[in-house]
Amino acid sequence: MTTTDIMTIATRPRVENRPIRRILGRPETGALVAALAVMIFFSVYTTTFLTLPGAGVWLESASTFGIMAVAVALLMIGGEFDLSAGVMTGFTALVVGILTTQFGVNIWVAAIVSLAVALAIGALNGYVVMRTGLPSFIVTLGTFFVLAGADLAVTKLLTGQVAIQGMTKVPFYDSIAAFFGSSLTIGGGVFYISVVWWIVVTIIATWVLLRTRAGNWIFAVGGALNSSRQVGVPVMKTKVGLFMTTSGAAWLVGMISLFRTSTVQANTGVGQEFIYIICAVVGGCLLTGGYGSAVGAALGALIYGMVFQGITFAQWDTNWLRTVLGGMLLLAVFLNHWVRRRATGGSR
Amino acid sequence: MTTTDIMTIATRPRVENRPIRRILGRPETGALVAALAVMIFFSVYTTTFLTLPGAGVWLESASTFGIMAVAVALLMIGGEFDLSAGVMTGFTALVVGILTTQFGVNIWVAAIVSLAVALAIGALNGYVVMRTGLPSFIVTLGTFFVLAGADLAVTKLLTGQVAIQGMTKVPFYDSIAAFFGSSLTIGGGVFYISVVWWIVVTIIATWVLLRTRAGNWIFAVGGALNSSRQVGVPVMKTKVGLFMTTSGAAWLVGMISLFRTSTVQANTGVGQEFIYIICAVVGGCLLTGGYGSAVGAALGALIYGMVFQGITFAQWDTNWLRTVLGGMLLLAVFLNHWVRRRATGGSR
Amino acid sequence: MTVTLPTTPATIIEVNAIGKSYGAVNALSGITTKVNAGQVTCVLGDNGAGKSTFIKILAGAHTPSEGQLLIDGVAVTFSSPRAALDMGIATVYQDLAVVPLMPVWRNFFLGSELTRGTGPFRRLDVKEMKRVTVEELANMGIDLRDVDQPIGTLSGGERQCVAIARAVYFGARVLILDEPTAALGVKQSGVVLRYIARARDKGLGVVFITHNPHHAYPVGDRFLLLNRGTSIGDFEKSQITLGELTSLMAGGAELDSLAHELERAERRS
Amino acid sequence: MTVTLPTTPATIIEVNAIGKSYGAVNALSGITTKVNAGQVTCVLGDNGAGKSTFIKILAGAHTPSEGQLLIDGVAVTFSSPRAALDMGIATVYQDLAVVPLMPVWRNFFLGSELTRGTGPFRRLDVKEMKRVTVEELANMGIDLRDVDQPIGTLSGGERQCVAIARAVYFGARVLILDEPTAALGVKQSGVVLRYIARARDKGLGVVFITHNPHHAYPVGDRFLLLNRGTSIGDFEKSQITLGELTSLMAGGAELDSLAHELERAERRS
Amino acid sequence: TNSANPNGAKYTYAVITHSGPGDAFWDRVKSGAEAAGSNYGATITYNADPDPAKQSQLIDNAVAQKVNGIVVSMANPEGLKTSIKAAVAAGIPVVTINSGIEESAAYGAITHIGQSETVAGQAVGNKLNDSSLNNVLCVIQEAGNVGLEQRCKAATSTFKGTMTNLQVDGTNDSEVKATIKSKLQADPSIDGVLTLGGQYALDAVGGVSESNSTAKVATFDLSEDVVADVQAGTILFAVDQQPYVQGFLGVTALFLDSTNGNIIGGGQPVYSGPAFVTKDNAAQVAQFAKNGTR
Ligand SMILES: Nc1ncnc2c1ncn2[C@@H]1O[C@H](COP(=O)(O)OP(=O)(O)OP(=O)(O)O)[C@@H](O)[C@H]1O
Ligand SMILES: Nc1ncnc2c1ncn2[C@@H]1O[C@H](COP(=O)(O)OP(=O)(O)OP(=O)(O)O)[C@@H](O)[C@H]1O
Ligand SMILES: [Mg+2]
Ligand SMILES: [Mg+2]
Repeated sequence: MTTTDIMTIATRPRVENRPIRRILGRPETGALVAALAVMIFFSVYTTTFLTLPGAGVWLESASTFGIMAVAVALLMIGGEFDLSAGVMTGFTALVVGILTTQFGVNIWVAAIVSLAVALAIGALNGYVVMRTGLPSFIVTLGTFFVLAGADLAVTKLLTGQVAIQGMTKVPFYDSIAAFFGSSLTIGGGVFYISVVWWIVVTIIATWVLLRTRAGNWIFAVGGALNSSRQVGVPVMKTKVGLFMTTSGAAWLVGMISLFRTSTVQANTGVGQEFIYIICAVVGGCLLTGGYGSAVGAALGALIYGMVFQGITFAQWDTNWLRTVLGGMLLLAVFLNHWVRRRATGGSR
Repeated sequence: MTTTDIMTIATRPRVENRPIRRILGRPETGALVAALAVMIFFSVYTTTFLTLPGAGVWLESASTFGIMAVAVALLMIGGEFDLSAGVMTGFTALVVGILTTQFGVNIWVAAIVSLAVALAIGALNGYVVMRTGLPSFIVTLGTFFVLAGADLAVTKLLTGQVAIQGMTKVPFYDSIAAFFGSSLTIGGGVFYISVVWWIVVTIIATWVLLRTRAGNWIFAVGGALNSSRQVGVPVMKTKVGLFMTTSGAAWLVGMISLFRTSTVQANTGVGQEFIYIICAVVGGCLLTGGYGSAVGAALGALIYGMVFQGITFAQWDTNWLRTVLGGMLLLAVFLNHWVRRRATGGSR
Repeated sequence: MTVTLPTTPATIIEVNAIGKSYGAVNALSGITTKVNAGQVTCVLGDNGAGKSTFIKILAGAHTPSEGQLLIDGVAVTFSSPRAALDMGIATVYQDLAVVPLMPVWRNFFLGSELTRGTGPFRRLDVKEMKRVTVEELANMGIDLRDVDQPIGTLSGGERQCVAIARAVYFGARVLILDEPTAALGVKQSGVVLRYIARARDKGLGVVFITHNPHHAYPVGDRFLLLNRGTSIGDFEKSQITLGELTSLMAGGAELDSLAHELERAERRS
Repeated sequence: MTVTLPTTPATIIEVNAIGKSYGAVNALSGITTKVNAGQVTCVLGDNGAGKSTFIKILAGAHTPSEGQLLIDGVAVTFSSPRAALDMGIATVYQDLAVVPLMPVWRNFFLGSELTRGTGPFRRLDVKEMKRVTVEELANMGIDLRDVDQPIGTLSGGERQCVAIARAVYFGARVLILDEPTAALGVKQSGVVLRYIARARDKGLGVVFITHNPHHAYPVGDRFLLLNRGTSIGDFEKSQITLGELTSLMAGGAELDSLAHELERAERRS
Repeated sequence: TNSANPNGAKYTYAVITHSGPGDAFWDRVKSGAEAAGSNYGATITYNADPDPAKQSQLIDNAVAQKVNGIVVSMANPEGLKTSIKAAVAAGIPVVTINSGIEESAAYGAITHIGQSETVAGQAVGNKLNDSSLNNVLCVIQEAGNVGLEQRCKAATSTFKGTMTNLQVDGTNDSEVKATIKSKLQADPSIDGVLTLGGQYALDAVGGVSESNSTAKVATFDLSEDVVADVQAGTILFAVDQQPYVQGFLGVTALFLDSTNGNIIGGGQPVYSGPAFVTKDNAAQVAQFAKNGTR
C-alpha cells in the first residue's frame, strides 16, 4: 500500500465558490423574484398599476405594512412573536388623539408620551417573556387582549364615542403632520412620506442585522437560545430590545396612520399583526427563528401591498378578494422557495 | 487509596420516586388547577354561574372550542399549525346548507359529502406542507384565504345573500339535527349534545396520544422531525393524518353549529383558529411541538368558555371584555406554568 | 446459539462508485466497498472525511448524487430510512436520532413499537416496552431508575447507549454504527465492542465508524479509508497492520512526537 | 513567551461541597476540589456520573443547589455564563453550544465580536473575524474553504474543533473542556492535548473531562473521580498511577478480559 | 325572582346585538340603552357577537341569569330562533331591535323597534338617484357581515345606476383609503362612493380627493367629523337610522311592559328612522354628534 497521494488529494478543491450561488442563497432573493413577478403580472394585466398614480397607491399601502414587517422580522429572527403589534399601532395613535383632543396636551408632547408608553409596553412584553419562560405567543396575546379592550373602553369613556374626532383642529397639527402624513405629488401620483420611513427602517434594520453585534445576537438567540446564553450573549437585553423595536415601529406606524387620515378608531390595527407575520414569512424569515432578513420582509410587504391593491386595480369581484390574495401569496411563497432551493442545491 | 466503596455507593437511590410528583409533572395538571381557580372565582363572584342553567351555557360555549382545541392540540404536538381550521367550520356547514337548500340534495348525503371534502382539504394541506417543506403556518394561511373568499363569493353567488336560510324546511332535518344539535333540559339548564361530542373527542384523542403507535409518532414528528424520519417513523402519513383529523373535527363543529342554529353565515369561523391555538397553549401544549396533551387542551377550552361567559354572568362592562379575558387567560397560564414548574423542580 | 457460517461470506451490501454533494460541497465521491454477512467493515478517516455522509447513504437517510447501491445483488434506491430498516438495516447516527422531549422507553421503541390487542383495541404494550428498555440498558451497564424521564435529560453517554441498544435490538441483517463509542466510558466502550463482535458472530454485517484504531483493528475485517471525500484504500484485514492503519489515520509520524511534547511541557511546569 | 510560575500554584477556583439536583434527580452532591493556575484538573467518571453537571456549575450555566464556589478566595454566584466568561472562564460544552444556522465565523466570535469604528458607525470587523477563524481552525488541522457556511452543515468533529478553538482563543484564566476529543480523529486529538498543555504552561487553570485515561494521565495534575454523583476521590498526580486510574474508571478487571473476548470471537468467525 | 341584580336595582335588562367589537353604530345603540337604563334605575348589560351561535349563547346566558327582559337584534333570525323562543318560554319579555322585523312577532317578541337595514338602504338608493349619480361603490368594511351586506343590497335594489361592492379592511383606515383610491383610479367612471360607517366616509373623502376623482361621498351613520364634512359639503349626505333611539326605546319598551304592562306600538313595529343629514340640517345635528349620541 502507498500513502504518497494523500497530500495531492488534500489540495483538491472541494467547494465551487461561485458568487452567483452566494447571492441566490440569500434569504431575500426568492422574495425579490416573486415581487418582480407580481409587479410584471399586474403591470401587464391592468393599465393603471404601473402609472405614477397607481404606484403611489400600492407603495403607500406597502409602506406601513413594510415598516412593521421589518420590525416583526427582526423579532421573528430573534425567535419571538408579538401579537400585540397590530393593536399597538392603534393604541399609540389613540394615546395621541385622546391627550390632544380631550386634555389639550401639546401634540408634540403627546407624541413623545405615546412613544414612551409604547416602548415601556414593549419592554414589559420582553421582560415577562424572559422572566417567566412563557412563550411570547401567549404573553403578547395577553397584551393584545388587554390593549384592545383598553382602547375601546378608555376611548369610549373619555370621548363618548369609539373614534377620535377633530384631530385637525388641534394646535400645531400641521407641524407634526409634515413628518408623518405629508405627501408629494409627482405626475398625478401621490407619494407619502411613509415610503421614505419604510426605506429608512429597512436600511437601518439590515445594517443592524448584518453588521453589528446586536444583529449577531439576534440571529443567535433565535437560532439556539441556550447555546447563546452559554457563550455569553446578553440574551435578556437582546430580546427586550427586540420587543421594544417592534413597539417603537408600531408607534411610527400609528403616527403615520393618524396623521395621514387625521382620525383613529378604537379597533384600529386589530388583526393586522398576522399580516406583518405573513409579510415576514413571505419574505423568507423562518417562523422558528434564527433565519431571515429585513430586506426580505420589506419585499414581503411590497408583495402584499401590490397584490392587495392590484386586485382592486384589476377590478375583480371583491367577494373573491381573499381567495385571490391567498392564491397569489401562496404562489409568491412557492416561487420564493423554489428559487432558494435551486440556489442552495436542495440542502435547505 | 481504596476502591471498595464503589459498589455500596452504586446502590444508593438517586431518584425520589414520588408518584405525586409524577402527576404534578403532567402537562394538564396546571390547566386543571387553573380551571378550578376560574370556576371557583366565578361561582363565588356571581350567583348564577354554578347553577344548572349557568353551567349549561358555559359548557356549551366551551364544547365547540374544546373539540377544535383537542384536534389542534394533536396537530400542534405534531409540530404544525392549521390556520384554516376556523374557516373550515363555516365551510363545512355552508357546503351542507348550499347542497340541501339550493340543490335539494338529501341532508345525510350532503353531510357526508361535506365531510369528504373537508378531509380532502386537510389531506391536501398536509401533503403540500410535507412535499414543499414550506411552514404549515403559511400553507394553511393560503387555504384560509382561499376558503374564506370562496365561502363568501360562492354563497353570495348561489343564494344571493351571505347566510344560509331555510335549513329547517329541508327534509330529514330533524333526523340529523338529533345527532348534532339536540339538547337535554336538566333542572332548567339546557345541555347540548356538543358537550358529549367534546368529551368523546377528548377521550379518543387521549387514548390515541398515549396508548397507540400513532400517538407515539405524533410526539416524535413534533419533537424532532429528522430523528423520527431516521428511526423509521412514517412521517408523511402521520402529518397528513393530523391535518385530516383537524379538518374532520372542523366538520364536526360545523355540523354542531349548523344544527344548533339552523343557519350559517359566510364569515362563520373566521378568526376562531387563534382561539383554538390559545386553548391548546393555555392547556399546556408547546407551540414548538412535541409536548402537550388532549386533556390539557380540553381544559384550556373549558377555561376560555368559563371566562368568556363568566364575564357576562358577572355583568361587567363589555367594553372591557377583551381586557378582562386577556388578563384572566394570562393568569391562568401563569398559574399553569407555576404549578408545572413547582412539580418538575424548575427543570422545564 | 450455534450458527454455521458459510466459508465465503455472503455480500449483503455492495457500494459502487457512490458520491454525494450538498449544494456546492462535494462531501463524497467514487466510493466502492462491500459489507459482508458476519464481517465488520470499519470506515476510518479524518474529521470531515465523509464517513457520516457515507453511512447516511447506506441507511437511506440521504440519496446518493452518483453511483449505485446493491442489496443482495439488486440495485436499490431507498426512499427513506424506513425502507432501509425494513430490509433489516439498523443505524446508530452520530447525532443519535432521538426525540429529546420523549421518555426513554418511547424513544427506544420509536418506529417499531410493540402492541397488544387487535383492531380498535390495539394498543401499546407499555409494560413490556419499559421492561425491555430497562433490561437492554442494564446490559450495557446503564441503570436508569426512571425510563419515563425525557431522553433529553440524560447525560451524553447515556443517550448514546440508548441509541446503540436500540439499533442492536432491532438490527436484523446489518448494523451501522457511527462513532458509537465517542461519548462512552471505558466500560461502556468495551460493552459496545463486545456487542459488535457478537452481532458479527450471529452473521450480521456490521459497519463501524471510529477514530480509535485500537477499537477498529481488533474487531474489523475490512477497512475503508476515506480522505477528504475520496477513498484512499479499501483493505482486507490481511492486507494491513495495526501500525499501518494507525499511521494512515493519524497522518504519519505526528503522533510519536506528541507524548514527548506533553512530557516535556509537564516537566517544565 | 516566558512566564515565571510560582512555586505554590495559585488556586483560581475552589469548590466546596457543591451539589445539584434536577427536580427529583440528584445529579451531584458534596463535591470538593480546586483548580490551580498552571495545572490541569481532570474530571473522570462513568457515563451519567455528573461530570457535565459539575462543569456547568463552574461555567455559570447552572446554579448549584448546595455548596459554595470561590473564585480567588471570594464566594461567587454566577448569574449567567456571561458572568463566568467575564472572569476569564471559557468553556467547551459537551453539546458544543453552537447556533446551527449561523455561519462558522459568526459562531466563533459569538458574544465576543470584534468591532471597528465608534459611535453609530461601530460595526463588525467581518474581515478580521473571518481571517482569525480560518487561521485558528487551520492550526487545528481543519481547513474550511468557506467559513460562511452554516455551522450546522459541518461534520461532528469539525464542529467540535470550532468550539475548542473558540474557547482556547478566548480563555483568559481558566479553560474548561467537556469531552473535547470525543468526536475527534487521532491527529486532532493530539492537537487538543497539545493546546491543553500549552494553556497550562501559560499559567491557565484547565479543567479537562475525558473518558480516555491515556489522554488524561499525561496532561493531568489532579484527578477528581466521580461515581453516581459523588466524589470517590480527589487525587494529586503523585497519589495515583495510570494503572490505578484506569482500573478505577473501568470498574476493575473487566477490561483485561475484553481483548481476550474479541480475539476469541474473531477466531471463531 | 331576580337573582341577577347585584347592585339593588329593581330591573335588569340584557341588550344582545350582532355587533362586532368597537362598531360605532352599535356603540350608539349601547349608549341609548344605557341612558334609558340609568333614567329608569334599571341595570343594563350589553353583549354582542356577530356569530349567531355565540349570540344565541349570550341569550341563553341572560335567561340563566333570569333577567327581566331582553333586547335583541336579529341580523340572522333563524339562528336565534331556538334561544329567543326559549327565553319567551321562560317568561322573559323580548324586544327585537334593528333587524328581524319580519320574524319578531312570530318568535314571540312583544314588539320591534327600528327598521331593518333594508328600509334604510332602500331610502339611500333613492337619495342617490336624486343626486343623479350613475356608478356608485358600496364599501363593505367587514367581509361577510350580514347587516352590511343587507345595506348594500337594499341600496342597489332602488338605485337606478350601477352599484359595485368593494371589500376593505375596516381595522386599518389607511388601507381603506388606499383601496378606494385604487378603485377610483382603475375605474374613472365612478361618480359616487357609499360607505357603511361614519368612519369610512372620512377615508373615502381622502381617497376621492387624492385620486383626482369627482366622485361624491355618501354614508350610513354619523360621527362628529362626518357632520362637519356634510356641513363643508365634502360629504353629500349621511343617513341616520338613529341607533340611539333603538337602544333607548328597546329598553323603554321593556320597562313599560315591566312596570305598567304597556306595549309600545301595540304589537306593531316602531320605526326609529331613517333620518337624513344634509347640508341643510347638519348644523343642528352637530352638537349631538359631539356627544356621541347621534
Ligand atoms: N435536565 C436534567 N433533568 C433531569 N436529569 C438530568 C438533567 N441533566 C442531567 N440529568 C441527569 O444527571 C445525571 C448526570 O448527568 P451528566 O450529564 O452530568 O453526566 P456526565 O457525567 O457528564 O455523563 P457523560 O459522560 O455520559 O457525559 C444523569 O443521570 C442525567 O440523567
Ligand atoms: N448538509 C450539509 N451541507 C453542506 N455541507 C455538508 C453538509 N453535511 C456535511 N457537509 C460537509 O461534508 C463533509 C463531510 O461530512 P461528514 O459529516 O460526512 O464527515 P465525517 O467524516 O463524518 O466527519 P467526523 O469524523 O467529524 O464526524 C464535511 O466537510 C461537512 O462540512
Ligand atoms: Mg461524522
Ligand atoms: Mg457529560
